[in-house]
Amino acid sequence: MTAAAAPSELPDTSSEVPTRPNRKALMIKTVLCVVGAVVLIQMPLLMDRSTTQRLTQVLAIAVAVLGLNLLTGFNGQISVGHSAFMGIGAYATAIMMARHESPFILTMMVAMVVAFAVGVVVGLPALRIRGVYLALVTLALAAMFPQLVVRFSGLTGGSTGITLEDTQQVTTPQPVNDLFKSLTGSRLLDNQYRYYLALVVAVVCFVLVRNLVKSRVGRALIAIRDNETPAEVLGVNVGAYKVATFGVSAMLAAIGGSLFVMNADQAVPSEFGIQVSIELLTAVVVGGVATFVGPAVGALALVYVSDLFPKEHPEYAPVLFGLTLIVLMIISPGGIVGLAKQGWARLVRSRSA
Amino acid sequence: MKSRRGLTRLLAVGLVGALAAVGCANKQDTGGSSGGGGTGGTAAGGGSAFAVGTDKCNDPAKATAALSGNEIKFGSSFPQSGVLAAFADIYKGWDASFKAQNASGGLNGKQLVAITKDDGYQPEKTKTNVQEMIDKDNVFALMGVVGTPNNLAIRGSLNKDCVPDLFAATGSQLMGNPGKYPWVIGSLPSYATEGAVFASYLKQNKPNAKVGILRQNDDFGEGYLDAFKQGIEGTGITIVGTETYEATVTDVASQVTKLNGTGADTLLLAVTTLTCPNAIKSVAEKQGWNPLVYVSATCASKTLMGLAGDSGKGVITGIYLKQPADPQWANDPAMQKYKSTLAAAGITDQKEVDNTIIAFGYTIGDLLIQTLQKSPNLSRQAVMQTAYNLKGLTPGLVLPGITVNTSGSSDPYPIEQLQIGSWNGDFFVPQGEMISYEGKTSTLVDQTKGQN
Amino acid sequence: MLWVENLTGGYGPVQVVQGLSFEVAAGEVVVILGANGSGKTTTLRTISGMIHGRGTVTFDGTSLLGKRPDQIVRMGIAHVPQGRGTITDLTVEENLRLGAYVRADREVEEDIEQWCAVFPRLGERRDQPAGSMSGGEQQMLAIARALMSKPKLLLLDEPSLGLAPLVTREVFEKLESINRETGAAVLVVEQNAGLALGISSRGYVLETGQIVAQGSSEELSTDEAVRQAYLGY
Amino acid sequence: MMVTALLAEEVSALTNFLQYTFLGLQKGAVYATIALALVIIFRVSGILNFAQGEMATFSTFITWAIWGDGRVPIWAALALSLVVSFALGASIERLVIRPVSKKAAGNPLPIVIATIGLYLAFSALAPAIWGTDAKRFPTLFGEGSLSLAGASISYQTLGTLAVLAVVVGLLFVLFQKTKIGLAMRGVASNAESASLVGVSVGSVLMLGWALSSAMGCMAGALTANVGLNGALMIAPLIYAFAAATLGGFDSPAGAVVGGLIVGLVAEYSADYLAEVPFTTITFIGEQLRIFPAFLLILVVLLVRPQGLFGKPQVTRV
Repeated sequence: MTAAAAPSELPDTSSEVPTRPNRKALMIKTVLCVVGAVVLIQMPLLMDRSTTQRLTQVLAIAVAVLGLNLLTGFNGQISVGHSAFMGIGAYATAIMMARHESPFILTMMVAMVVAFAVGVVVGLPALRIRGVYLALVTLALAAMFPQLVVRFSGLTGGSTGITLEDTQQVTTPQPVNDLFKSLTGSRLLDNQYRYYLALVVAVVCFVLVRNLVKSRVGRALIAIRDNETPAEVLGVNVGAYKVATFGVSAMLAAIGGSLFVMNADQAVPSEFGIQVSIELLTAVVVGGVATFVGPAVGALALVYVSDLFPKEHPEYAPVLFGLTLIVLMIISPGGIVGLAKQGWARLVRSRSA
Repeated sequence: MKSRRGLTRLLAVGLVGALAAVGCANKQDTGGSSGGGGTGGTAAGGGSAFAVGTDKCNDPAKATAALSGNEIKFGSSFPQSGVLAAFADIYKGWDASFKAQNASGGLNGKQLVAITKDDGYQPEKTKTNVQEMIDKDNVFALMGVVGTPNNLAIRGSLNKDCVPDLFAATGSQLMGNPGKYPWVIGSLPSYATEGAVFASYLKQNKPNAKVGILRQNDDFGEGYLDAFKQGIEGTGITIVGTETYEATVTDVASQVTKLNGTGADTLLLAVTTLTCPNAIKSVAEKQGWNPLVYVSATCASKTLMGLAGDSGKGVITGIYLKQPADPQWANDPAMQKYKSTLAAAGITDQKEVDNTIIAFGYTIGDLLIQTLQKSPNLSRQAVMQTAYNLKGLTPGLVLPGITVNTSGSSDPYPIEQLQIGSWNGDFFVPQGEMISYEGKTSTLVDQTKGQN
Repeated sequence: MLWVENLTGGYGPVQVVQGLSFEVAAGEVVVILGANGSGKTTTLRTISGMIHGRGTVTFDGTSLLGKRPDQIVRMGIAHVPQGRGTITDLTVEENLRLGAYVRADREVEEDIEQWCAVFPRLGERRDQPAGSMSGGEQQMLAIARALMSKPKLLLLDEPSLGLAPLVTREVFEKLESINRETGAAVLVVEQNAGLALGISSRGYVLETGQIVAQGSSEELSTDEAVRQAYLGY
Repeated sequence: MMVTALLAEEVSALTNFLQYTFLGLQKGAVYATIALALVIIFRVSGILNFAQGEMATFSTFITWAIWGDGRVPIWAALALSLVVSFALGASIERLVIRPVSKKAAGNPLPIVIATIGLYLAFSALAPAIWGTDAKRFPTLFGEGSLSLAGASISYQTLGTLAVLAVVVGLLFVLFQKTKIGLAMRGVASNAESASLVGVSVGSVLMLGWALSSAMGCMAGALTANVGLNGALMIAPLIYAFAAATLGGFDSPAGAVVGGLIVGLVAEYSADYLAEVPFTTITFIGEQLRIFPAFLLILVVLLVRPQGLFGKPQVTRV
């Protein structure tokens, strides 16, 4: 399943390159996809568990960023409140798993439904409130979420949060373990299982979003982003689309939150504050706005950015991160994917020449 | 910044180490005498030792294997960047004690090594850091990991890895649950102990106190409240008002205004960081109101009390460490050793030497070394078991009369004795006797709280 | 005075103007005729530094290319953009005052009085937000504001756009008298050839970014192609 | 007897009300100052400066460093720091914002991210340079307070309100009475037309950032007497965003009114709503102090999407 799905996620690095498709480019793409899929699948088997855990974290964040990218990148609505939707997903999962021993997938579905509903409600003002004002309404949501968690500490565990006990955590189901053992001869460790679970969820989300954006609906979203009035004239129900996009986007963020808790075994309010909203937005742009690979690249950058800076003076790491962001925006407002596209275009041109 | 909400809580954790103490008198006290905390020391003595089992471990053999090679590696994760980086100073303290030990031949011929990683106070990051240190760096144990949620984040997987998480830098009462999480032990006097100690003090000195409480709206503030309520049960002491504030805010003027309206003659300020001086100043601004003010021990640093200026004079708190800046201890052997240890580690700046966070780090460093020395062998299981069966240690800069005793689930907290001190503008002057809750803290704590 | 040779310019990779050459002498009124999309606006915007161009553009012997709009204004070129560009949040008087932004002399107040006299409507509405006025009034204001900088050359981008015929006529009459009285040269781009040729001495015809005809205004008025394309008879 | 008791209760309720009002106004004045700084940049360039708060914190550290625990009089230190902050704001526009805007070609997101980059950099810079322990910062107006109907109003509160009045006055003079102020308003309304009459838009934007930065420095100095550390402006910035939204993001007057309203509403709601609506249940209380302020904003925006004082306009972001 992952092997089949992964390739369709990758080729888009090049989808907007203004060169005619040629055989060589197609071949490079196919090779890249196959390599990518193999790498994604082999990763946890080759790496130690802290790396596996970080990669699972990347997948969780990538899904949330994917959601924000759908809203901001494709539909033009800036949200600084997605940490709250991620938090809703996280807490739905944490509460259900810790208090009711619910299976993870069920908690994720509940998270999706709740977040979609909240997303629609939050999206409603978008019918009337635009631009910067809407962004700031979502900021309010982000500011309030951790406070609400603390306010209802009976349910949420307050500021200490909820930590899953060993017995409540997501572990490799026996049949899966048996199957894996018969195939490879070794046990599938819990963190490896979690990685694959996150990978499957992420790939499904990416594929669905990609199909959505490539469809008639997606064209409507983009039309609304580029200019609402003509879109309306063309018969697009702008309001319904905007609100629904908000809901779907919130839902994806909540899935990210669920995966986050599955990986961290813990939900703490401080990990779903404004700062996280800002990080998600950063990941959208750093990866590449309105691209399909962008969210994954952005999430990867977010999780691994601290490794890029010298360890001797960790107190200066955020300074360097900030400056890096600025320099990236000066070099390539299209983010890392934008940068890669430029390189790719050059490569294809030189190869096919 | 991600952890703004946790910031003050973290500061709380770290600054407990900033307890300033001056012993002008009362050196005759020992752990046994107390105003109401019961007799200390007995719980720790005798009986069967607490055992740390290895049957839940992924690799039990690894947990019981004696350490080979010529070094003992300790890993630690704490915030090293941003606003919270002040707590990196804890590490400076225990690392200095490591260096001194290494200079004198190490421990059983092995050199002590510290490996640290920055987690920015994000529990998720702490977890990854810790796994990395266990898997890649092959650390023997964890030491001085900072933060309540951060230690909660790792304790579950440590049950399977069976790697000790020693003397976690948090005063959360949640750290004392060895029945379920035997691989984690805290280090600071818990907030609950402090709340109970203040109740004891009032019973003796102000039996009809009308108490107003200002507390941070989280488990830190709650720890004080619950224990204090228990402590005043059946006494003439009444709580006339309780106000809360959010950890993200330092200005509590309106809460203080409300407490002023309740007619309280005593205030329990379960606050931390910048809220300490601000609350103290707000109280002083109210004309005609001069309540007895107790601040959290996390406020007891020269930096924070200094910010309160003259308003801070007469404010009391619970203390347990000798303050390096205090001339009282100039000739004290423990203090001299502290100063020479820091100097040997290259820490000579007076501000750093006087920094009570470093003094706290030094004290838990010494506590760790003594624990290792007491351990029958250097296996993870043996060391962890030793940590939960400590008897009569007086590590680092603890005040005379304080001894570290632990005894598994019945007494999981290393330090449970405090003395009330009154701020004179430079340091806290001890008042009365050492108040001991030795072996009693676990009775103040509802371990099911916050544990789902 | 203004010398344009082989000018190429446009937005991004699209070159709207492709190798234009023309000139405007001091005190002269010159018209550039062209249909929508022929490159008229791009030409003016390139001259006033709003977009980058290549080729040669000199004003009194100094090259304009690469200079910022505000620097070009200081050299004596005022540009009344298409759609008038009045600053709608400011009052009429503030618009005029801002028009004198580049001047350092003390006669700004007198000039404001003068232009309010020339355009009596502006005088009546001095303290009203410019956005509250009619299209014709805003066009007058835009011209007056441009003149407040005491330009040697006035660039006008389709002053007739969106105005009623009577109002348009009034605008052109004012332009003619301004040219006469201040001696400022005027370069106007227009679709309304009749009025524009009426006040100009020379003209150019622009199609898809290139000059396809030029001559005196009389010659152009009688040119068959021009008549069919721009005069409608 | 009972009457006196009732009367006493009323008096004390009034006293409390006044007390909360003063506290709300003081906080509101700080929010208003930061909101003004946000609005100035937004008006001239359409940019939401997420780094406003952290820049202000950094400026306050500079003030603190110059002050040097009394080595230099605080007002002199502040004056010097205002100049430094002014220059800092101008350089940020020139070195960061302008290149990014040029490249972004109308897309607001890269600029948003650039301001987030600034936010990250400044938030870490001050603690990295000067250490993470809280610093003592003097009150600009001295300790002490006046008594009014039993409530105390501190010199700091009075001074903060006075500073806000002076800032508003100076801005009024700048915008309404000076040529450069006229140019700034021109750029805010129609940058292209302003450039066509000879206004250097770049210089105006630089000036806008410089002014905002200086105002942040002022706001920081008004707040830092609670103790200065890297977290100084995190909460005030959120409230300032709320204030600017409420007032209308393109209206300086709105920022001031919005700031004061948000300050008061946050104060009153925490103190009154905690007990009023449901007898035993604390509903809003301290935890959700920010909630009523944002609820108010939502309601206002639904009625007037452009904020109280804002002009209806096309979408900018």
